[in-house]
Amino acid sequence: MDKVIAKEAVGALFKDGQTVMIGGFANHGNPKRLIDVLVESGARGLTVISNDSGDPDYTTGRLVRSGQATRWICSHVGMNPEMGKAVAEGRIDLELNPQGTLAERIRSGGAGVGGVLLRTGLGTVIEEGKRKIEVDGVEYLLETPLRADIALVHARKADGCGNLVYRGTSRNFNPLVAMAGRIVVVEAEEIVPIGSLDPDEIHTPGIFVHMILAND
Amino acid sequence: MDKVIAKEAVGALFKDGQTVMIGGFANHGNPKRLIDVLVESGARGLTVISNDSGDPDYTTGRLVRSGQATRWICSHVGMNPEMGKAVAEGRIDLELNPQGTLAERIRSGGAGVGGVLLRTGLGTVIEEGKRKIEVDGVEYLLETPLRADIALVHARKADGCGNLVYRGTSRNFNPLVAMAGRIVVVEAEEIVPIGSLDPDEIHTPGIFVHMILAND
Amino acid sequence: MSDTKETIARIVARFFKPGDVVNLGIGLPTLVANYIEDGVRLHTENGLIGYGQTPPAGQEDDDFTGAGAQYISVLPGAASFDSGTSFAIVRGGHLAATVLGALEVDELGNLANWSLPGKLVGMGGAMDLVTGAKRVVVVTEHCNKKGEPKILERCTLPLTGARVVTNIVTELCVLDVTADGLVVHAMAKGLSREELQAKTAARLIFPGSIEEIAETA
Amino acid sequence: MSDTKETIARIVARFFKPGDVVNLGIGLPTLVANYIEDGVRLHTENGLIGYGQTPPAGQEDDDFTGAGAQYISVLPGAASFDSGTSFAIVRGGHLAATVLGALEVDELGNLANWSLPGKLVGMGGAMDLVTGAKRVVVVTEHCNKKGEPKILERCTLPLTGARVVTNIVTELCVLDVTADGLVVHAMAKGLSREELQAKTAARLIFPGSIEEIAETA
Repeated sequence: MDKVIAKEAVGALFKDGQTVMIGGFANHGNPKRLIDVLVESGARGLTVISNDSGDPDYTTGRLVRSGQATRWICSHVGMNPEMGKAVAEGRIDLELNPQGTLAERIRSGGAGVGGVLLRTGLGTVIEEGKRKIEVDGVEYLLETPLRADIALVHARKADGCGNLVYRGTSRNFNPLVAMAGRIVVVEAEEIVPIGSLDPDEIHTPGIFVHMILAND
Repeated sequence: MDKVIAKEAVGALFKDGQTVMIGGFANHGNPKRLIDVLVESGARGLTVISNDSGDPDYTTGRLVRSGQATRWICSHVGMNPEMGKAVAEGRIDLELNPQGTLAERIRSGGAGVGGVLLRTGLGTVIEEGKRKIEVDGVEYLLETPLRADIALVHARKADGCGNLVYRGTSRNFNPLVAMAGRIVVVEAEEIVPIGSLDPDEIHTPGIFVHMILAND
Repeated sequence: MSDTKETIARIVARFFKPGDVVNLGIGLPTLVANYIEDGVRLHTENGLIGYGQTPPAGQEDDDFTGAGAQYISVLPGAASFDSGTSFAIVRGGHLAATVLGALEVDELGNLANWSLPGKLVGMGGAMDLVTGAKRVVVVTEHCNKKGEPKILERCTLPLTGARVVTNIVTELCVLDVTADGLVVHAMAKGLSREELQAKTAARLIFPGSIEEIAETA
Repeated sequence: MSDTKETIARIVARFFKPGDVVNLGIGLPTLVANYIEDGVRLHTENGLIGYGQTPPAGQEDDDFTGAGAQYISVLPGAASFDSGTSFAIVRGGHLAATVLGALEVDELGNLANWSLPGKLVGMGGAMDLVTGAKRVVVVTEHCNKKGEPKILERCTLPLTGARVVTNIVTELCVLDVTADGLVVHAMAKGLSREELQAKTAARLIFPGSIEEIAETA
């Protein structure tokens, strides 16, 4: 039952061409240690799904600089000038999504929802290439689910079952990403004994979580 | 800012012909005191949206016996033989939904989602009258959002801002219902001072809640 | 009779390994809980993973009940959640399996277990469970009380799900539902192939090697 | 210049009453926080309602930041949540208003504020906010740094939202976006209608009664 595993075992998960989802928002609440492991793994040709592309030196931004990401689905890249350059030079294929649409697409991927109808982006470039569906005379865009081969999550606390508790705005995309990975790997500031979390304080039930990176 | 109001003010909210959503599951976690107020109000011709129709004597089942409900959207009526009779006699128009579809439709109503694509019920009577939409070669049913004029919620704790904490399996449909009412009214076992809840232990942020029934 | 049900429960319990999360339906499926290995965890669709036995008298808690409104105990590592998350778990393919009873089940993997003529009940979470769980295990006594087969060529009652069942377990056999039809995986000791086929209203496929239920259980 | 922005912030703050929950964009909109009444609560799309001023030095907490990655303080009654719930709040119409800056805004209520040629940024949550909030208030200096109007007949840059803006507030005027066009609700003291129209590249509608901004603020 205990899902805690060593760093080496996490590193071995990453392969060229994978889709990797990463929690966090504007360099807060990102799984920094797992990103370290991903960078060290050297896996290339990655599709990254995350809220933003971080700073060049920090968090998700490292995957721009390292050249490991070749496709990126996110809502914001403004903190990372290297992303602009990589996109301009054709090294990264960037797909921008409205932030709430991105969140809902990830949730859909995890929740067995085949698509959601949203009004966000109607009449903007977001429409391009998307199906429009009318319900009761109102027009919506059909937004499709997102899943990942591996999802990387940062939590405040984890128990050995994979139950997670987040803190403050570091929660952000982490609980969504935790639902949508075929393999979900967590780093937690603290790994607590099974039974020490109240069932009602748990934000992410352990069923979604496959592995927890051991703390040193 | 304080959303706590007297029972009389809650009673005055109910009008003939309204749609009322009610939290709870199989007589657990239902807002029993608010249902008392609804029964006392005498409002008729109601559409009720809830997981089930309870026992005849308890919780939502009282609205079958009282004759106040004329339409009901739920997933299960097996605990309430009076519902079967009312449906057979044409006094209640019953729409059965798979439980997860019901949950997702209520969430959609609250979350500004115009519809969701679900595979649940394909090849069954649930298909009848529904649009089928194909995405990447897979067929889905288009399920539409549910909203209510008034949503009735049971919580373990509430603060004056309307922030809610639930306990155990009494949570069930309550957080969903709390998102989807144009007016959301809560009964709480305990009303606690603003500032006494940790931001991370709150299950329903107060923005969704309009009124809290005063405890005696 | 009770032995029959216990046999079925014991067979099914061996399908699951530690780390699996399983949803057990009401009735016969509930008995499976008595035989699962430590580390197999149980999901109840009203919003909890990690429940255990019925609590001792006096320790019942109205805030911890199962989908059948029965009291449950809460094991270490349990997590509670709302109905939306509960069915995100179900539909999203996160459950290793659901174990459900049947009124009828057929060789295409169709299941009918929610609707009988003249009785209004509702499907509850059954349609979601059969659509989402990785493995859909139907447990049923092989024949109904009149001695008629419950395993059919085609279901006649309203379906819970179309082509969803992966395994059928009765006191007489364990069947795998495959693209070719119902393959006999295990049979009760001493039962002949002809006897089993005679009690089944769908064509059974008997492969070279078939386990004995006595050994399996 | 700073005075101009403070004037705008003061006007907008008066739009909101206790109980309202409002999302303030980055930049000029952030200043509105300094003037809102007690009981108006602030939403940040990365997952919190109920934040206050920048915390004093030494009390910053990396787990409590705003959408612009700035440190925030947490007021009594604050609630945190994930990005899914955050945008359920936004899209579901639960916010009383969003206050956003503009590159361009036009007489149809179209807003362009996320994309400039040659600069890759991304829309973040802006498209969701303009689609979902009950009231979409655009705050902007009336003209850009070159003195050119930012309020146009039609936006030329990529839109954030089509026909979404409900109000425009500049240092010179408060405009209501209506089916008829841009109606002048308030004007800066001493400004003539002709002067205001000259600085605006869309036709303004001047009703009988127009408030003075000095009085409004």
